Amino acid sequence: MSHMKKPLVHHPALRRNALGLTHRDYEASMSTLCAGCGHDSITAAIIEACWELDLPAHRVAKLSGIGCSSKTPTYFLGRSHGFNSVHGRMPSITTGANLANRELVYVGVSGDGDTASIGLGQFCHAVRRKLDMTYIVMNNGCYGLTKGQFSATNDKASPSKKGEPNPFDAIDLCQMAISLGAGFVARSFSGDKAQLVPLIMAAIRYHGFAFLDVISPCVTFNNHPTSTKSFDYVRAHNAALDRVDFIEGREEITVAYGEGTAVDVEMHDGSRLRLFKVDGSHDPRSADDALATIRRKAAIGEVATGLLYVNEEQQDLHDVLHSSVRPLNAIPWSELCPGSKALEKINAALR
Amino acid sequence: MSHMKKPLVHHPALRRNALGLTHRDYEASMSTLCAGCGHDSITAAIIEACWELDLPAHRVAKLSGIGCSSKTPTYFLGRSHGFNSVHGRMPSITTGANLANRELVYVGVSGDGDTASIGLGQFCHAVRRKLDMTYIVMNNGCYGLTKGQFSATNDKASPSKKGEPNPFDAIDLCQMAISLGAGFVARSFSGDKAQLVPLIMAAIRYHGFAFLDVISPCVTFNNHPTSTKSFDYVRAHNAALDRVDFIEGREEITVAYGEGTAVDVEMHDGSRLRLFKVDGSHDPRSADDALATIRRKAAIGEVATGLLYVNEEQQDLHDVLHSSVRPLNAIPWSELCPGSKALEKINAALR
Amino acid sequence: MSGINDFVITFATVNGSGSASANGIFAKSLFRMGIPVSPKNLFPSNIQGLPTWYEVRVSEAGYLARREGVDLMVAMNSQTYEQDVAAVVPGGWLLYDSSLPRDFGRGDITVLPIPIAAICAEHWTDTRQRQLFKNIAYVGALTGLLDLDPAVVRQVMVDQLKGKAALVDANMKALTLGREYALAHFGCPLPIRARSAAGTDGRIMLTGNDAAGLAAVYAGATVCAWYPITPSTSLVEAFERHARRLRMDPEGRRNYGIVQAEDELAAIGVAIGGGWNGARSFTATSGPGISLMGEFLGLAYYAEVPVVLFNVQRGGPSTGMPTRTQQSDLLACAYASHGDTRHVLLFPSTPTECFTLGAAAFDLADRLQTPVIVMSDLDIGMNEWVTEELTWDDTTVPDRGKVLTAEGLDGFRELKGREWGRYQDVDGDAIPYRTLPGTHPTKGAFFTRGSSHDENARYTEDGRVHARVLDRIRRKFATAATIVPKPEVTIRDEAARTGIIHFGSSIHAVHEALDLLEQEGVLANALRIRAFPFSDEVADFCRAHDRVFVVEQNRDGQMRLLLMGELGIPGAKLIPALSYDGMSLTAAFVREAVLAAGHPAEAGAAK
Amino acid sequence: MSGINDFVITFATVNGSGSASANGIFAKSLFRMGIPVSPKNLFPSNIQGLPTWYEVRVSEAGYLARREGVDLMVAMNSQTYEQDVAAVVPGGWLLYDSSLPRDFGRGDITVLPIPIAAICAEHWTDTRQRQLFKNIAYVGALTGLLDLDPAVVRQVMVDQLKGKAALVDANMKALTLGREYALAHFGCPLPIRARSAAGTDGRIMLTGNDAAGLAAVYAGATVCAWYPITPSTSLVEAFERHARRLRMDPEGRRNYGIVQAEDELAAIGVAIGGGWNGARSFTATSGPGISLMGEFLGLAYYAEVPVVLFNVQRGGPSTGMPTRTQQSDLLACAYASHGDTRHVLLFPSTPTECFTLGAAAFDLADRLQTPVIVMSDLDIGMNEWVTEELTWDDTTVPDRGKVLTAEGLDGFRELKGREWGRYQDVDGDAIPYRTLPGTHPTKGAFFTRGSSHDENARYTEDGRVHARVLDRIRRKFATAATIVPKPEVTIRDEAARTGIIHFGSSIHAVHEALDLLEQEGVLANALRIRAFPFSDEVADFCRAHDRVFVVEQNRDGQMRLLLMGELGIPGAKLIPALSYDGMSLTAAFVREAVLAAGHPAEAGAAK
Ligand SMILES: Cc1ncc(C[n+]2csc(CCOP(=O)(O)OP(=O)(O)O)c2C)c(N)n1
Ligand SMILES: Cc1ncc(C[n+]2csc(CCOP(=O)(O)OP(=O)(O)O)c2C)c(N)n1
Ligand code: SF4
Ligand code: SF4
Ligand SMILES: [Mg+2]
Ligand SMILES: [Mg+2]
Repeated sequence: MSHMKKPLVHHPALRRNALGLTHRDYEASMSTLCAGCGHDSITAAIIEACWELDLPAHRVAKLSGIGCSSKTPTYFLGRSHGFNSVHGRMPSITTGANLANRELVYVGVSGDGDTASIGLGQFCHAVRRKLDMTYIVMNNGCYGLTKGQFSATNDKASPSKKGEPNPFDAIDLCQMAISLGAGFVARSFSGDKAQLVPLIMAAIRYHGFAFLDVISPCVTFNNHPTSTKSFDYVRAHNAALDRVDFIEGREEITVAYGEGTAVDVEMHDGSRLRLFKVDGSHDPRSADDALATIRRKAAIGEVATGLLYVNEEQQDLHDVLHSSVRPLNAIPWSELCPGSKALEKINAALR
Repeated sequence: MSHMKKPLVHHPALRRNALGLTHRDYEASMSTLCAGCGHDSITAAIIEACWELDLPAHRVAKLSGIGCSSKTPTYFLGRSHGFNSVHGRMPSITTGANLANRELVYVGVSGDGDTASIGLGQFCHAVRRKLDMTYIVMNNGCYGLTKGQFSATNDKASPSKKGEPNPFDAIDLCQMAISLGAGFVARSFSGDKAQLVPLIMAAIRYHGFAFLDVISPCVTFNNHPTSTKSFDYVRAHNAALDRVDFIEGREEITVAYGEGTAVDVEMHDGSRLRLFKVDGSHDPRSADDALATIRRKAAIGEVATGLLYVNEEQQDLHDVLHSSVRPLNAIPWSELCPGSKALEKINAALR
Repeated sequence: MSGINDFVITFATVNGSGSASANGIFAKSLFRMGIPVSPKNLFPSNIQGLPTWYEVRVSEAGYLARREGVDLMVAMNSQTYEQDVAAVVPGGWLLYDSSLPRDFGRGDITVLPIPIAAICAEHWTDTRQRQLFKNIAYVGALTGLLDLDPAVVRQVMVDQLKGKAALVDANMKALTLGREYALAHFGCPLPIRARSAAGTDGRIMLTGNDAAGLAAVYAGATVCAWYPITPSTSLVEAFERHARRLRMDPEGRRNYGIVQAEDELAAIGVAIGGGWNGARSFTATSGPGISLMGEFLGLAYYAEVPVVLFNVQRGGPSTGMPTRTQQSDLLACAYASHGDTRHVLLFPSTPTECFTLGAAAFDLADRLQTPVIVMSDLDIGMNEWVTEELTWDDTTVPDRGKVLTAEGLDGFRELKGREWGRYQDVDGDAIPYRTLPGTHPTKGAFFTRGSSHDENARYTEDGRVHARVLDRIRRKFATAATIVPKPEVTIRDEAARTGIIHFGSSIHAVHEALDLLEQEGVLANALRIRAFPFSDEVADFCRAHDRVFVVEQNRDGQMRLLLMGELGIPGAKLIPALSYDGMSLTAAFVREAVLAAGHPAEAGAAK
Repeated sequence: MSGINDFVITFATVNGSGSASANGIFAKSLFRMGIPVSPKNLFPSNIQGLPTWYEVRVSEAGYLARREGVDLMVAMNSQTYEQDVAAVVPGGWLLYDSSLPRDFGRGDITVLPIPIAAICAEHWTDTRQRQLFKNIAYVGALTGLLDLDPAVVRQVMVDQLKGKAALVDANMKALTLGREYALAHFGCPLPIRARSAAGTDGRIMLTGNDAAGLAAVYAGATVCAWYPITPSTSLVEAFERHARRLRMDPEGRRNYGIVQAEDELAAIGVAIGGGWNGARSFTATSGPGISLMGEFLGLAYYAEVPVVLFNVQRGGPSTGMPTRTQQSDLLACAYASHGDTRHVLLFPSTPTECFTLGAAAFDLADRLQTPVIVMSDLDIGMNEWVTEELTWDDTTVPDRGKVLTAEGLDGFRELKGREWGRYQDVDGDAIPYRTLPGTHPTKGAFFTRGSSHDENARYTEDGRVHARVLDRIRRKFATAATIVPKPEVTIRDEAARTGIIHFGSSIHAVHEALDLLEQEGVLANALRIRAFPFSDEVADFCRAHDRVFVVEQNRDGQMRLLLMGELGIPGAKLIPALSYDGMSLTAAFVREAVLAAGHPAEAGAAK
């Protein structure tokens, strides 16, 4: 029974990062998800990524909507404030939180139902606003918590557990995010930690809207081999565009883009995501390329994973709004309240 | 003052169609929109198209959300039932109406605020459901009825009347519709009736979800020359992919696709939309092509108009649901209520 | 109080462990033996691995309300041993899997150790089977301990397994293993035990959601849109399941359409669109879904579009307790949406009434041209109840209300002496005549809108006209009060000065409490509200009694507030009795509330 | 009643024709002459070409309520001649553009024909100018007819045109043309006319939305999200306008963030996210927006997140009358969202109070950790009012309520004798201590959720714990009742048995009505509700009077329902006086209601 298990984090629990913290310090309550749920692996990857990045947990805010996936923030970063909001509305809550304090790291977790159905509008508009956050969708093609109905990301014809084919086209959140101007768009698989962890690290370091669509099989309702969101299917059809490696700091780049098989994508703080091209054709800096690649792979039944698109100099919402470089929740009262003199001027103008 | 004007319908009011009806029979209350509003021209085009198609007005249902654009159903088809619903929710109302009676023609009118902001989720999911309807967005890049705020379709940097540039990327509803699987996607301009009328005719005859994004300048709030939604700008940057011509009936097609500059796209009832290619490169039968063309034009500041994409054999929602070929609102009671015998069986199984 | 055919047994298990079907077999067997049972599922808001309880009250007297105090605890979940042991009444029993023996440290109860895991491990190798048959094994033990009729149990199993012989045999084997062990090791049967009776004649076992889904089929609903949410999901699933069997047309096409919408705003929108276009349409939701439907409910109220909404209430506020029961959406539903709005509410109390009122809702929506909200709850909706069998009068014809056909339109002037207008009060009952799209080539077209309109559905900004239309709609609700189902009044004593007002799933606890109170010499009458707006009988009942307890499963005394606000009844007279911990109501609670009349805590609770 | 400094003048024009600024100049000039005026805009729900009226009541006595019966009609819209002529009281005047002469067929009024179009055509060639100066010309005529001080008018114009000399001259020319014509052709001044007075000392002219936007600036709000909707749009526009001037930091960056959200669900979500993260956050909306915010309001209530919502009420239900006023969202706001929820409401009655209560709302939200809804309306919000000037005490420090700093967390145990827990009632006022993200490396982190939780914000499915938390929140609302703004009581006669309860924009009509009633020998006291939940004074007032009229601008007597439901006051005692045609309330209506006491129609209106 899953309540006996903790999220599987493969590491000697004792290793300490620059803050002297162990993985344990980035964990939280025990998962109450089904044993084997893909979401638990993503939880583990988030923990791993935050530990690797030496993040001070209290400078991270974790937010989610409603669903099995949206429960996971209870399972990671126990020292961070969390907000398990309402179904499909995590983006607006995160927008407000980010406006109030631009200095924290915002990790939003959602599900495919939470994002592609009830939350589709908020998702699209959060992308447009270039909210500085990491938005992770744990994508299992179904509504886990309500017992397995198809979600809008379930592929057409991919059958339910009972064998009924899904009659509707799937919504590809990555294509949507790219055409809406997201700055960082990646797809991964809960079963591919080597790819997932560096992508999460880069997403967190990215300044702007970073979107991660992580296919995460629902072992209870949507993991039958005929389902295109099952472990078996995804393993068999996973087309990784590149091997990825996250590099902290600014040390010399050996291989430059074009020269060979490696691409370095630079984050705003100088850290880099190094891509060892598997499929040489695809340039993640071009939205047109990204869309074409995704559609080409999809057409032959493959799932393109890896860093699909990145815009290396995106502005975030605060840049756009010209808001103070200080957190808005910490501006001194003297700068907030104009006082009676200003009011007297206003009165005068209204006489 | 606009209340003195009727929607401009250029025609000898006396001409009669196959039903013996004149254009007047397809008109309705006088417009209360601003004099010169693009929406009034689209109203006129809808009237023209319905007259040309010899539609029995009472077999058409017109639906809308809220906005200046959504008011227009009051100005056309006075003999049709209309439903001016709530802001952004026309798609769900139309879905229910269509489920109840598949035999009527459904014309939905919306605005860019109504569809791309509050209604974005419902729009996307109506597309996915392949609702058999004609969905027209009167796109002026602003919220007319609330006095001109930017909408989500206003192009980035395109300034407000006061000269403030729009800081956010625009949502391209056509790209969205195509990638979500819409069957018929076209873009046009309220100022180009020659292109607009045949497109509306084809959209109405199309079986499945037909989407029309019609740029329709707001003369009061978003028609300054610097606005990319102004008459001047659109006229100057309108890249029509083809001249279009709607052909009723089944008479011999002279020019076939490939052979030359004309493409015939067949509607389910055998009528055709004939495209005289201006930009030869673009095949409206390919979604990839359509997306590429739209983005290529946009990249050079042009607006691709015409029939962007068509899927000649799309199923509609009723096909997908295997619902009765008869209107569900007209199934005889005897077929709806299983009666006491069936109930006795059910009781028995519950003892 | 406990004894033969009168006891409470609770199964403490883990969800996803397959105990549900075994527990169901147990309850069904008692039912088949003619003994009224009321099983309740206490499940967590997750899918697998958390504690779950299955509480069964057995009562030959037919008391179906929950009763506290467990006589026999089947403790199959080591996580919850502590609280489970504590729940057993002194003198009670605790059955547990002694494969891992343990001392529960309670001298006042009898522990019944059975090495269930060991036994199953012995007979099965496959781990899943071992797990599943453990559940059957403890049911087997219970057949011995409680003297259940093995033949009946076998038949229940056969029915459940649709007769698959191999499976039946395997299950019987597990059952027998448990039974034999019990017979061999314990003094069977226990003083609390089952004895065949005649308490379930004319009854069936059914959930309220199943009944409500069936009601929609029988009422002729053809358009359904929904968005999954506990505890209403199974209502729509039931509609679909029944419709698939009962609603196929000759060509194998479906005489209904169901859309899983993208959210609740869309779900109610689809239902309203269908109602507007002449199909009987409905949606079902719970908790948050109700809040999201507010804007559209206001539109349907004001544009006068019929639609049915099933609200299977759960524990609020916000996400609250999705797997617990409450009656806390009364205000949210009665006054849903901004502006002057009010809605017709129906309050079923049993699955059978979910069927009758569920069907009635469609007639009322059509007749009144307004949303009708059926206020069920998780307790009624998701638990299996022993309830009267369902009946249907084949002469029933649906009352679609005032819908004009083409002929009706042509003859209207003739018949009514004036031109038709969508929102005209022609008959003096404040209910106008509607038309459907596509009916008539030249007559009856009108424009439906949520903005202010006159009696002919034309847009107006003349406030007096707007007020006139609103006044008619207000009068329509006076009409509604006269045609909604009347309350059910129980008079124990014409002279009694104490009354109890209740509704919905509180029925069982209240009626049992009336008996308990009578034993204490307190004679009270009761009135069960079945609809809002209130019919006159409700005010009469309040007038006829000096103090009226209002029993509700919410914190704020929402029904009491409606009684005061709508009928002007002084607060002093209405004593709140409020239970809102998410557990279904007990007779003991009602009894105490009445005996402790006016207890400040409770009075406070209504503030 | 009409005469010097006491009359009603109405301008009938067409929207989009530029008459608004001319009308504004007229009203402002009277104000500057020291005469209280109350101008009201009656505008259509479209952008251009439909009839618009600008109604100005002039009252040296300082009566600001609307008064029916037009003394002088400036009829500039041929579309509406008929109704405009009809609106003039016998003995009144009608000024019209006689370029197209016409006979209005009323012998009992004086027609003042001025060939305005002709005059302007003569002096200007540009059509737009011709149109605009027509408006100034009729204002010019009025300066003659009503004896307005030309110097004052000129100064108002100069201020409005920010001194642009050329423009001023052109306008003065038009003004003079109109004035000369009037002086030359009519017996000026008319018996109804203006005379300099001292009735506006210490007053300003301001709209409620402007004041409320300013309140948000002064209260230190830094996060604002909204979605455009009439009549609340101008509130957020005012916030932005003022913040741009008053909230720039040294580097020219903004000490605030405003997001135009994609809809109201997002707007309130952003505001709640900001409040959760320690910024003072708000949103503003009207009508449909309120319905859409229900789910989120329930979350903020239950998760105890401070947020301020300005509801500028308009005519409901549904889309209703977007450009008319009502007070019909009381129930929708007091009980917004499913489950047991209730919300703190504030009821400003003037722009000045929009400023004071608007600012107070942020303190209350922080102190109570819950949504606070400021219930303004279109009449207060969008019309320009003569109102007390705004004052601010520079010693004011915001009360952010119980927010723990890092030091506060470290010292908590020491100070309070127990560990901190997010939802613990440490001080007995049922208000817990909150922490903000990023405050402390190891202490104070917690998980905010709308699902059931214990006193330490841990998820629980234990219904008793859930009920315990709900009880504390209920107690928190008892605390709220003691700290919200108290009602304003007006005692005309200690012995009076008649009371009038009112709120919001009804203040002017009610206070004028008290005078009218006094003239009839009816002495009544009044209580103006300023907040919900009700402080004790409200119940006391009801107790102290035999019959209490509840004056409301809605159909269903929503405040009366709250008084009955929340305070248990018998309906018989509360007499509804309901006006809901979207026009702001008149003293005559209140007077009649009281004199016709208990008139069934009105009593019925509350049913
Ligand atoms: C407004 C609202 N509607 C419906 C629900 C019920 N509900 C809870 S989770 C969920 C879907 C979750 O699906 P997804 O986001 O894919 O998460 P998963 O469980 O699959 O990880 C739904 C519909 C809800 N909580 N709130
Ligand atoms: C729920 C809700 N929010 C806001 C409004 C106010 N409103 C009316 S129309 C409109 C925007 C209309 O913009 P668009 O759809 O582009 O139509 P347009 O007027 O530009 O043609 C808004 C926000 C409303 N009526 N309902
Ligand atoms: S139901 Fe599916 S998604 Fe939910 S926890 Fe179980 S496996 Fe994971
Ligand atoms: S405001 Fe703009 S969109 Fe609205 S009617 Fe006028 S021109 Fe048309
Ligand atoms: Mg999912
Ligand atoms: Mg628009």
